[in-house]
Amino acid sequence: MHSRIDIIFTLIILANLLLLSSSRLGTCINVAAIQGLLLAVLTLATRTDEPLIQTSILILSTIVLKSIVFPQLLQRAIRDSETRREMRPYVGYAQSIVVGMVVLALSLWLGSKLPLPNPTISPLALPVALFTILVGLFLIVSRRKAVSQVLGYLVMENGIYVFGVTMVHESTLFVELGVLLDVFVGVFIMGIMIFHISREFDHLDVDRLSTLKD
Amino acid sequence: MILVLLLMPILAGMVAFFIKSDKIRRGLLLTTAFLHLGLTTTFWSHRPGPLFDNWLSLDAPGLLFLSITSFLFGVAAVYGVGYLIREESTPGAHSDEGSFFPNTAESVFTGCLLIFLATMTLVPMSQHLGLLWVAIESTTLASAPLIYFHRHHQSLEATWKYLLICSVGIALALLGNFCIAVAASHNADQPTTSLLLSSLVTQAKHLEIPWLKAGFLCLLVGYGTKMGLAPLHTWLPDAHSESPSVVSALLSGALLNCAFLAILRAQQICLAAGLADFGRNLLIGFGLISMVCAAVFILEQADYKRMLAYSSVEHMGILSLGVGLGGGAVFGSMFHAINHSASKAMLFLVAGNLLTVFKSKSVNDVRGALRVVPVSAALWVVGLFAITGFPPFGTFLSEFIILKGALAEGRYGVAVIYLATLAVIFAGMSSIMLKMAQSNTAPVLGSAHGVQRESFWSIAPPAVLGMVVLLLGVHLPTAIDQVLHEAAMTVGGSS
Amino acid sequence: MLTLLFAIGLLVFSGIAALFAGRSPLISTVIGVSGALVSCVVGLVPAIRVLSLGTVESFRTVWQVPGGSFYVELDALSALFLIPILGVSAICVLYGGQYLQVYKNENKLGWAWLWVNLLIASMVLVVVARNAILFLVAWEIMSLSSYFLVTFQYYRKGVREAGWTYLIATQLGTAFLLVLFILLGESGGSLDFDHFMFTHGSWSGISANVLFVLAIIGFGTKAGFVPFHVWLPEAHPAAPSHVSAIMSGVMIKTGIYGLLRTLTFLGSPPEWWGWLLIGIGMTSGVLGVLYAIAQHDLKRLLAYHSVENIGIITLGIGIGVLGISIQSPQMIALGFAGGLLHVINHAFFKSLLFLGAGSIIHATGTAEVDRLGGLLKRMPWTGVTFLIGAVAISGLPPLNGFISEFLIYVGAFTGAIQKTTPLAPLIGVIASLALIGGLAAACFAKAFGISFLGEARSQHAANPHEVGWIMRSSMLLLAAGCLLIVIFSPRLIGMMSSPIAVITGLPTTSLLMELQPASDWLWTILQVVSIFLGLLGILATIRYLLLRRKQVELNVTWDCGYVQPSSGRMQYTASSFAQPITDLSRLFLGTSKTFIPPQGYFPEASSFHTDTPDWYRRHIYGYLFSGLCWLSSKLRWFQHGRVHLYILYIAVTLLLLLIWNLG
Amino acid sequence: MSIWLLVHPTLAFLAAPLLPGIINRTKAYFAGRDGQPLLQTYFDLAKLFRKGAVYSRTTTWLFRAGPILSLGAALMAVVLMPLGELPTVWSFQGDFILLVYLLAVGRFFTVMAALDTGSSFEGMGASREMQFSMLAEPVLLVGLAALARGTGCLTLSDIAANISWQAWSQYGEGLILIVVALMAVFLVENARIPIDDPNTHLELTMIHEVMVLDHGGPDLAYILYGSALKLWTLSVLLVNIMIPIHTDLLLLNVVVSLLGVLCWAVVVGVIESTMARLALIRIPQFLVGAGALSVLALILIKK
Repeated sequence: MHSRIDIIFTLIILANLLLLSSSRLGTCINVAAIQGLLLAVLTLATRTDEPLIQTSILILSTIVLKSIVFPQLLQRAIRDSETRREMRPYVGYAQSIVVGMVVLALSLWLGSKLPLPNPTISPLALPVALFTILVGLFLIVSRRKAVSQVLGYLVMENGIYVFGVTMVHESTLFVELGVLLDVFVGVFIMGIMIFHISREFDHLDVDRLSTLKD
Repeated sequence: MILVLLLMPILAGMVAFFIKSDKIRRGLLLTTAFLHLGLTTTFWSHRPGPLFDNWLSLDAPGLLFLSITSFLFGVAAVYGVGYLIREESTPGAHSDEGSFFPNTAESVFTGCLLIFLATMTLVPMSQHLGLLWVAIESTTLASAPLIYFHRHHQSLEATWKYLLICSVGIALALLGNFCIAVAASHNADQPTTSLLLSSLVTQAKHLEIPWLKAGFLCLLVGYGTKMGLAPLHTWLPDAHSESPSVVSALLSGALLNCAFLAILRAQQICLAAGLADFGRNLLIGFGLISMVCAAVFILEQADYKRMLAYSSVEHMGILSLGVGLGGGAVFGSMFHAINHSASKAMLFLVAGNLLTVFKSKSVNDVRGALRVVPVSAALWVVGLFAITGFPPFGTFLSEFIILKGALAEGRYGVAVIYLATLAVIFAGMSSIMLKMAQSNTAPVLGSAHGVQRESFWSIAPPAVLGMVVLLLGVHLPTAIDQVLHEAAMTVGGSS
Repeated sequence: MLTLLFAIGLLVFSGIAALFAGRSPLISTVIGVSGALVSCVVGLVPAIRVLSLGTVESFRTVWQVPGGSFYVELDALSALFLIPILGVSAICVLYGGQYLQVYKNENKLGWAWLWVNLLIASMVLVVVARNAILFLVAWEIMSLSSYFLVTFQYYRKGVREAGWTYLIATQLGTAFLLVLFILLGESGGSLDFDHFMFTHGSWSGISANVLFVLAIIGFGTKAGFVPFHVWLPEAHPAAPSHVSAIMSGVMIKTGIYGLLRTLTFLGSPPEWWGWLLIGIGMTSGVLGVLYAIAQHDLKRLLAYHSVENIGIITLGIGIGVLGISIQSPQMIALGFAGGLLHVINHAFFKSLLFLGAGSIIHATGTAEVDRLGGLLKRMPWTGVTFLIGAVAISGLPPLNGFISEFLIYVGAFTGAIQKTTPLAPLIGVIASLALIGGLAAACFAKAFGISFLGEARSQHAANPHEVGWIMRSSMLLLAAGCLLIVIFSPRLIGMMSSPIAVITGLPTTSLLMELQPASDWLWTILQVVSIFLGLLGILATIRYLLLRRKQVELNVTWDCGYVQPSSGRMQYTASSFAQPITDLSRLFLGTSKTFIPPQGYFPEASSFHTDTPDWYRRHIYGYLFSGLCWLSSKLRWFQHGRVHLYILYIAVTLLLLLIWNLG
Repeated sequence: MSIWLLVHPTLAFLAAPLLPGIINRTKAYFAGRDGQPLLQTYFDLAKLFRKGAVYSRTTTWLFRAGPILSLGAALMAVVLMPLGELPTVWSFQGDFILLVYLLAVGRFFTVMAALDTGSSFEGMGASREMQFSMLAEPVLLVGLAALARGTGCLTLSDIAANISWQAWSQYGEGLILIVVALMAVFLVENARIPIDDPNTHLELTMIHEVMVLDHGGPDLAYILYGSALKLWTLSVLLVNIMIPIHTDLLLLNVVVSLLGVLCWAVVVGVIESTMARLALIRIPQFLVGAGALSVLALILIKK
């Protein structure tokens, strides 16, 4: 049981590292989509004790949103704005990986501080979730393009999803769907904003979005 | 009843998207706003019962914040109608650059406004942490288009920041919810299955402490971002300064309170779990940092809407400080929520009037307001004294009570920082706002325009808000007093 | 009591009515003035009754705000302060009725009347309030209404800045009062004054000393203790003159009132309180008058004199407090009586002087002493009344300023001849009072001499006109007040026993006994003074008789025999008159001189001018504020506009909190 | 007894103009001149009373009131000042304060009258007068406080009555300091060398004289008589301290004191003849020094 799930966790970690090291936006989006798929698999693997319908609805909507709709939205955004690469991120790719390792260590440490709710859960679950969240945050902080930031937000959401799906068993479907819906609308509106940004500024560099300051 | 209150604005919002006639749509806005207000008022005499297994219920803090929201929305709707009429007649000229830009379609604006109301109605009645989260996230989504009403690049930037920062914050709050769920599931004998506030509070003693702490921290940072606690407040000045004034008023007066309520819910659990001091110290810390941070940016601020926004940061700090101090200060904090909402909304509305006339958000461009728009300028000065806690305004009483709480708890250092910051902020705001009102008229405006006519739509709403703060300072009705006390007791206050 | 509440109500009502009658300046003025006059007269009735009978009248009802109750009480101490608040304000308002007419075209008079009447009403409420919330509300309305009066001519930059300085200063003071009252309230469990329990020393680690210092700063800011006085010389010149008169003559006394009232809560004072008060009195008195001498703007000069007189009052109170701690009933009686009498005296002559300054501005358009001269011939009424005020404020017999200073002197001397008394503060009192007296006389010799005597120094002063009869009669009323106080001083001194009893808690009868000799001395002084006045009459008659048959010529002033009569510009100026003294005290003043000496054999232009800005304002408050602004400008990078770093703030905050709380 | 009340005032009114005469004769003696007659001041007064007056067109009634007030104040001061054990008409605690302030009134109005002329000279004199008197007043009052502390009394009569040889033996060092300080005040108040030279003829160097340049006739007479009375009053104060004679014979006491006053005038003459005038900017130093002495005296006298 543990070993199977741990493979998924390892894959998620690898996906995170890939996100940190790739400059191609297209690749990044695809990696995020794959991560979404991994989440669906993870759901399937952990939610064995719940009604099948509930789990399948959740899995289905996860796949649809995280692996199909969001990536498509973002792919369109980079196509429209002709932004293929993250040219000059604030933090270079090599450093990003180093930061990634540090963040991984931090996650492991934090994970050790919090007792696991029950022994059946893999001890990797918590660190992986935290790692994914932090990588998402790091992507937002270190990348220049608006698309990367949305991507970072998605990765962060993925991390929270990992957390939720592994640690919290009894949360109701209603809430989970609400969460998904909100994320969906959020990303959708962000997409609209990206569209407006690229039209208004002819680029997607957020560092030029800094006229409002003191 | 609760359901009606919730569904009415949603439906009205949906409908508003499709109404062609401006007049009918505006009528709908007003009607919905006032029906909402009327319905909320009836709750004061007869509190509605819980719904859906206690998921939706109106306790004292909920009623308090719902009423604030509803009242503000009613006033803002009146102002908003006047605003829309004005915007229609003069297409937006960019305040700083003189270029022209389009506005978002009025139907979208009105629709979003109503849905925004619906989401803000949902927040105070949610008794389930997950639902609360959904509601707060929806407020962000519903308000983003409102901020982007004037379609120019600065408002776009503001909206982007608002959206991104608040989304990240809210995501962390979600993590916090999960943490609390984990904390609850630890209880071996009787695992709490839901994130219902009532069951969490009753089971609080069995919650796993580290998870609860982690959850509280995530919620505090997450919702704190939305509430505008420093250093998480960074979106706030941008969004408030770029959105239309009526939206700024709602953001500042109602939305921030919603996030504050969410933090209060978390604090409720902490209190029940015996972590009172843990939560309180954090709230005091954030409160003081927010106040100091606001003071830094209010001094010599060049943009008066940003100044008001920072003042909101300050007051959110005061609210958080009050709750953090516990004891009598919590009552002060609850009271302050009303006072701040009314006076800040008033100021934003008046700022809107000034912006219309002077066509600039820069402090230096607004000169001799008392000569050009006497009524608005007088309200502006009244607002200054209301927001900075002068008697006989209600803010004086609430800030006084919070100070009293700090001293009664023996936290003299906190009291000193609190007073010093208030003094600096007063100095900063008064210097800016009085200069705007009193200085000599700019030659261009003074000679060409003379005294401008001020319409009822733009004067009455802020005046009403000002009157409310004034009346609360002179006479606190028993009904409000009771609800405030009840609310304070719920979140850890005494008597 | 109800009469007084009615007066307050009438004041508020007439103020609002005046505002709404704002379309016609005349009607609004009539409503405002008559409302104020009627209510002041009505309000004086209970005040005088309470003061003469020594009774207490109170009224208490529920007031629905947290911690608040509508609890007002009129005891002898309140009644004593009501005398200037109602009496002097009424006269000033009367003056203002005519004075403000000049501004009717450029400003809305309705507002001015609203604020004046609110100011008077709030001052009344301040001295009768017996609940902290009520007190603070009244206190702040007082500050606000006076702020709006100061900025009456808000369209002038200087006025605006002065108003702002005042507003900030008064708010800083109030911050201390908030803490003071909350601590008092916490000690007794209620914010009503009768619950304050600090008489027993300390409450959870806070000793009465802390509260005393808080009161000194908080109330001292309003009263104008150095170094909290910085707003006075700014605000008073900016305000319309009748408002300056009310503020300077009456309003700042509420600070003294507050201090005295606080003393009643704090129990028996340790000796150092008396030392501190005397120290404050000395510095305020001497520095106030030194700064006054260095000023050239008449109203600024008068404002600094308020600092000085507050210093004298504080000296009196200091002697009284010292008397309590060393148990010397004579010092208690004389010190407090002198201080309290000076409160009333100062109200009369200071407002008289401000009204006089107002008349000068009215007539010449300037208050710059160096541009005036020779006004006494054209404005005899203003001149004579101003002279009376000047003699009174210099503490010279036969006017009222002397009486109160005399009492304080004797209080100090009484202490100085006792064995057990600490000598140093008393030497300080005597020396500083004498110094203040000499300096004040010098200052008013300058103020009156340069502006009213000699020849006109500029076109402004060349053709002034005497002011209207209402303004004239208000000044005459105040001048008459100064004289009447002297005549009735032996009686008045007895009336001081009940307010002193309120402050000290001693029985009225024993205080009355202590004051009896003082009353006899004052009788003797009255005799001396009346003989003196009679003597002057005789001397004048003798001279008249001597000169009746003789040749009396009119000619030019002696100017070493030059043929051309000296013009006004040749005269001594205020700068030159004050220069020896400012030179002497430049260590404290920091006077800057602009001196262009005459050069060559046929020098063309040379000039001498001195300027004395307030050292405290510039070096303490100025640096404080510029430091704050500097700091805030350094911290502003925080809001740099780059969204990804904003996210970083959130992440770092969360991580730090997590690490801190879980690690 | 009541007749005794009037003795000192009568004596003073009659004999005061004698003092400047004595001083001047002493100075003349030291200068090797014959000098003016002893009664010169009386002659001057008589002459001035007979004259008319010239007034400047600039002046007002205040100019005419100045001499009256300064003379009136000086007359009252004399009445308040006891000579030795002779009682005064009015005696009450703190009467010396009234005395000091009466002198101040006289000075204030002299200054006013000076400023009324609009003359630069007189303005200058007024400014100097005010500067020095402002410094002299604290010295005088603190000195009196020291006396009061020494004797334990607060009226001039009691102070005069209580200073005895015994007092000198008890706190003589304090009394010496007081005398020195009061002497300084005496010199300043009466415009004597080394502070001011009453005989100078250059306006720019004058202090007191320059203020009365424009007065003539009876006005000047009032002023001259007033300053003679002031000289007398302060001399009496000093003599009361320096010659504390309290024998059983009141008449003897009075005569000794009177002789003391006359001798004091000679001493002043000697001082004036032997000292040079101080530079104007040194005078504040001189007075502050005197102030320090009086404070020291107050501290030394422990009783």
